[in-house]
Amino acid sequence: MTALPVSTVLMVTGFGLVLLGYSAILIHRNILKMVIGFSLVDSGIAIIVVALGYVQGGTAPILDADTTAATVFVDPINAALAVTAIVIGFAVTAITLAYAIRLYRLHGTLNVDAFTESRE
Amino acid sequence: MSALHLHPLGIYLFGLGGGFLLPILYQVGKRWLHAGFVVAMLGMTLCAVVPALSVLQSGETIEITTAGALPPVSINLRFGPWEAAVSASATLAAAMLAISFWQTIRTKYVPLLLFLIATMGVNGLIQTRDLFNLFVFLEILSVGTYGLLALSTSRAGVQAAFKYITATMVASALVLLGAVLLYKATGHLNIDLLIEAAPPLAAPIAGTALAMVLAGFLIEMKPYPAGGWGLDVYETAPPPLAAFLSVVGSAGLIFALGKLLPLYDQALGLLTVGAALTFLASNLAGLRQQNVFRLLGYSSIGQMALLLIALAVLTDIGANEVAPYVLFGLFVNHLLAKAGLFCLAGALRARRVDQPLSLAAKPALALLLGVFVVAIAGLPPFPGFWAKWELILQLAEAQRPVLIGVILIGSLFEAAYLFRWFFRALGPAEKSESEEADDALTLQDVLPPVGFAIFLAIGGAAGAMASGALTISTVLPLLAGAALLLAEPLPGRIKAVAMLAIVAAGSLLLPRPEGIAGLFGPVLLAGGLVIAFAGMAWPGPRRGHYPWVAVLLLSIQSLLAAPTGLAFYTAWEFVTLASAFLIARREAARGEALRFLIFSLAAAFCLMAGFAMIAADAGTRSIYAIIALGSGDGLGVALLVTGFLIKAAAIGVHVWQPGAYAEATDDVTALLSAVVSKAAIFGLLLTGYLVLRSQMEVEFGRTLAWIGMATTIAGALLALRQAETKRLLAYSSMSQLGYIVTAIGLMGHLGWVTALYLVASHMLVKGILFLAVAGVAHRTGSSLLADAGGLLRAMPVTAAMVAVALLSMSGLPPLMGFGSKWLLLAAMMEKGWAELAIAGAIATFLGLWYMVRLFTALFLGPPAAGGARGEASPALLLPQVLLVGGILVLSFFPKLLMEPVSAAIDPEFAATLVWQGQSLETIYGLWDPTPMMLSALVAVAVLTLLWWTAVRDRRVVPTARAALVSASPLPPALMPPLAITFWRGVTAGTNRVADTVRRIYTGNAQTYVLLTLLYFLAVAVALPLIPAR
Amino acid sequence: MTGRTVHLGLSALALAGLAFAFSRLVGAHVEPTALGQLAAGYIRLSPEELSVPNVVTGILLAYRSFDTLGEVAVLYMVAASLGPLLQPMDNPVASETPRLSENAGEIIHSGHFALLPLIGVFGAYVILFGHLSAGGGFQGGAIIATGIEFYMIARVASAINVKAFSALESGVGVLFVAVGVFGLVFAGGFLDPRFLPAGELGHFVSGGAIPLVSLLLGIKVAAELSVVLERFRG
Amino acid sequence: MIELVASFLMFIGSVFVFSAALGLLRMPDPISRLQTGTKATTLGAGLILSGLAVLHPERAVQYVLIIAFVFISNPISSHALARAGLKTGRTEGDVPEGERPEERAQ
Repeated sequence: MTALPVSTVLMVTGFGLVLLGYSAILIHRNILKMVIGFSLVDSGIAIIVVALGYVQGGTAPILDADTTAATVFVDPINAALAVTAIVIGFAVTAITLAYAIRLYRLHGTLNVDAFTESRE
Repeated sequence: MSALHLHPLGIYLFGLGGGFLLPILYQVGKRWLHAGFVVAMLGMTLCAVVPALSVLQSGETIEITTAGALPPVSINLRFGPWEAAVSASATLAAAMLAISFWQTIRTKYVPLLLFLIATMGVNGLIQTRDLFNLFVFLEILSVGTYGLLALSTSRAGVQAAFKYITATMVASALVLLGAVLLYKATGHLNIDLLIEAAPPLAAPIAGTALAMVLAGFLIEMKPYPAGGWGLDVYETAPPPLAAFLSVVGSAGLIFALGKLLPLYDQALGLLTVGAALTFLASNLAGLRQQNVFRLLGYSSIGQMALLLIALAVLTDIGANEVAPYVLFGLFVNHLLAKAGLFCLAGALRARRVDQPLSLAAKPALALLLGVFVVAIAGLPPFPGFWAKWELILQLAEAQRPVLIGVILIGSLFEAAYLFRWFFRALGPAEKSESEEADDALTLQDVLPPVGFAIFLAIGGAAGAMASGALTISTVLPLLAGAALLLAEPLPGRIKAVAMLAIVAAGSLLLPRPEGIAGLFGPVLLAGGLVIAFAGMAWPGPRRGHYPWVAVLLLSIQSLLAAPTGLAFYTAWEFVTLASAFLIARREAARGEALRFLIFSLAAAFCLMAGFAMIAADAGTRSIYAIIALGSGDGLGVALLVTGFLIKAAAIGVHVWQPGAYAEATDDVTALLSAVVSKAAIFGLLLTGYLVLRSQMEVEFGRTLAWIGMATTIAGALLALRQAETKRLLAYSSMSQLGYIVTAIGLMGHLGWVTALYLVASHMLVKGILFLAVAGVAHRTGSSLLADAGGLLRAMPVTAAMVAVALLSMSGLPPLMGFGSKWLLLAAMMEKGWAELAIAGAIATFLGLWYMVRLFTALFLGPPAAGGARGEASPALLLPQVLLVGGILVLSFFPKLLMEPVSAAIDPEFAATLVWQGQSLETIYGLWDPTPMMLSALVAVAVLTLLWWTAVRDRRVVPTARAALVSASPLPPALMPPLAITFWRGVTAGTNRVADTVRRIYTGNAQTYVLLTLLYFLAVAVALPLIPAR
Repeated sequence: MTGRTVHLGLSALALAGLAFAFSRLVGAHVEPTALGQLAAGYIRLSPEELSVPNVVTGILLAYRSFDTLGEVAVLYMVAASLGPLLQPMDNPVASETPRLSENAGEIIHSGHFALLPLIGVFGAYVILFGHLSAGGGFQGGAIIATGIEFYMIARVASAINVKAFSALESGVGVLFVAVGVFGLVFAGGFLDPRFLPAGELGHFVSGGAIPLVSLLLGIKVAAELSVVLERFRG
Repeated sequence: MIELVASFLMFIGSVFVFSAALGLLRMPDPISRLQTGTKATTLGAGLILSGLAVLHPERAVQYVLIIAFVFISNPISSHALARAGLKTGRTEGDVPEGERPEERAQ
């Protein structure tokens, strides 16, 4: 059977990770697991971003000694966007973890149902 | 080099450079840190405002490229007129918020740098033209907010921050994915190229990507039902931060959405529906809020939704030359008023909505809060009003009545809960709370709100100029009010005289209307001045009374002279506001003032909608041009009539009147009943002219007549059951207004002459009665019928005045009342409405009954225990004498009033209608007043003689008085308070709906994430289904 | 309890919806055989104009360096705001996990002697040669940060001087903005790296200010990540 | 022939990595999970890299270096994790959702 195109495999894993992340966020009531869920979503998105940039038979877009005019390159923009996505993902996960710790210190529990003081 | 300094790029240099520099400055010294922040913030503001001014003047756009390459290779920023205006105002607002935020953020460098970079983020959101860069700036704003939310240290605060983060992370993920997928589908990241490529909404990749980006930005603006997390932050964050998010942050977000709108050309309908749902739901939920900041949160989400509706609809119907004014008007109004509200509420330590803040004792703060509340409610003279007016008219032209309804109903809810909070805040706070609030008010607390209020006023003037309403008639009342406001420190008497002088002089400056308005003008002015003169009877500074009375009287004059619908409506709103604030001056009357205001605003919104529809039909906005064309638009006329009838306290919608008249101070009640109610009559007459030539004329006349008559009878019956004088007179004035409405309903020359005649007589009579009753209450200390009694000897002059007034009102021969009743019955006969004439007769009899009841209760029978301490004060008596003089003059020389009245009406009618039946002269011919007057005098003399003999016998009078006071015409069972129960049911129903609406916000972070995901799915499903137009 | 089941049911619905949307995307995805017009443009321009063989670094640190500047601001804000966020609240409820006082185990101690130099060299290489081969400021900085963290784990008692690191971090940030301004003044526009000589393609000293920016970025990211990790050590 | 050997090596390597993943799921408590996770991955990665080295002999040196680096760092990191778990008392078996001590407290 024809080999599955690499980018499709990558995209499936990426979207799978995103779905996994959101299911973790929605199902687990422990906010640390929600934070892990969010970081899963971020890594999933990073994979998707790279997968979308894949060109058939392309190599990394670095023009070193052995690249000729005919070399096919992968889309460099997606690689650049992926770097930014990863850094921002890391930053936001760090601050979410900080808030989770702060909530734990204030309330003594990590259960999300305990944090509904202001509502309606 | 100096150009660089004031180049918009400076925003980013100061923002980031300053942000990076602050930690180093902090280590050098705290003074350096503060200096660094101030320089950076000032620099950023200048780099936003100065180039903005030059761009707005010259109109050409500043294109900023980065990395020395042209887009699409590099990222570019645009600083065009739109971006300049929004950037400058948002950055300026952020700078002012920094002042009120100073206390909380001055200690450490972290909040300072976060605030700086977040403000830069907002500017980035507005100016960048690259989709991924838009995502980066969205992240800068979000992460800046996460950091700043660390300042709310309360438990609820930290929870709210966590919910805010989890929800906005979903939104950012969507925007990121959407941006990358759009790049995949179209090969562009530059927004302008994306718009050119116009990816189809239904395409699998492009469509889903567009749905992701749209849903991402919509979620950021906290739509209903996926916006609960935003409210928790508004409720718990430090007020200046909440203001920053609600005003500056949202400015960036909605501009970003506006920038991407061309990508969603087909989906504008979907956007409007989503925004309308959010607008209605958040204002509904606002009704039920107890926490002030959560309430302001709901209101600010509602305002953003309104801005989104305007953005989507105006682009949809292609109103491009009007769109900038409407959008920027709504935006600046929300920006300034909401920021001011948050800062002021924070400074006043407001927490619960029903917590009194004793603002009545601090007029400056009350005025400030009042300015913001009026502005947010979209009332003149602030920019929000001009924008909303133009928006409604555009919607009417685009045949979108449902949307008009949604916007106006939502605005009514918003005005209701804002004013309810405002009136509560006026109340005297318990000692502990007010002490703590007093000493805390530093300059930093007050300066930003004052700055916001000043900008609001400037914005309002600019808005008026833009919509061509900056004429003498709109400005004069405000100037008069402001002048008297400055004169507040003067003693009461001088202010009263000054007010009368200003009003008189002012009315001369106003343009002289002709026709019916020309008639109403002098009559209402004279009556108003005379009654206002009675204000002298109340010594003391009476803070706030004189400016509002001046605004009231002059606005009525400008209302009558209004050439266009906008001028009429602006004056109408000034009258409403002035009356409401006058009523609300008395602490006990604040509940009634709120009800009065809600009903008046409902009426005003009906007028706005009605006029918009009719103007859209006629294609012109000048009142008299529309009248010349005549209009067959049933819904438009119905709305106008409903609006005017609400203000004329017709049956069913009269519930606001008795309470307002009874609770307000006596001279204000006299003004309201005698003068202000006539504005509604004038409105009905205008509508009458409008439908004169259309086929609706008969139905219009019939319905008006029956409503009028029903109001008269109901009013009279209710008056008979009142135990308190002012309520009795309130119902009596409702009943008399019913007469006038019936007269207008006759839709004939004779009918309208009667109506005008009744207007004059009712004004005179009600003026006397209310002032007399005021004198009685003044002297006897109570306004209950049972407490008074036997005052004939103690207050003979008042008794005489009341006697004349009651005689005239009841329609007995000698006085002008008889003339009006005679004409009314004659007109009804002529029209052939026999059953109406009979009802009229019954009503007159009932009228006579309650008038005699009032007179005997007050003046005859044994003197009550308290007894009066002598005659009422001359300041009260003099106006009454003048008014009685008016009655006598008009009774003995009716031609004095008849000629101008029939002349005023004639040209309109005669020119167009062939008259059947007697003209006025013939009727008048056979009724020569003088012999009639003499025979009446003889009859009255005989009657008094008979009465005198009866009085000799001690027992007859007291028993008669007791019977009259207690007797009630119908058993209470037969007269259930239908209207009150109906309106109470309406409020209960609205509250129930509001509770179901807000129950979806369970406060659970997980639920909020779920709701955001479902919201995205809803957008993703709905977007491709839209038929490509 | 009904609330929970409703929540789970709706979550299932949401996840199913997401799955459907994603599968629609994957289904419609066709793997391209050639680069898009913009991407091909970058591949051509990067060596030509910037004389930088690594096109991704060319985009990250030159053409789209406004993005990178924004991203650096995000990381900077997080590092700064973790301080106030994680300082112990006035009423710490749960007792903190006990701080390990004595030194890390023998294996870790000796391990870090072996590995640290490797990590350091590798990190430095990634930063400095970011514009020639795979790598760049961010990746190199992250590697160095792991090195620093490994050092922290190995020597429990020691702690990085947070004040010095944040001063370094903000100083480098200011330099970054200064580089941008130099670009504006001396070269084509804000953040244009070509105010330094372009040098020979493939040589170490080439690509205008890109290596300098990459170095600044590496230092900044390394400092920030270690400050963030230090904050979490509480 | 070279491809056969290389793919055989890589296959064995992937079997080990798969067993590591399986171990992570099935093992009852953190310490044993760590043990499977580390040993299997180190060996699996080593085998896959050696397979690659066979495939590209001109880069064999780099692959060997990577194998050496993995062989050093993987055990150290798992040792550090295990030691931290021991010191902070987080070694008892995996507790299903909701029964954790602090959740049982509500």
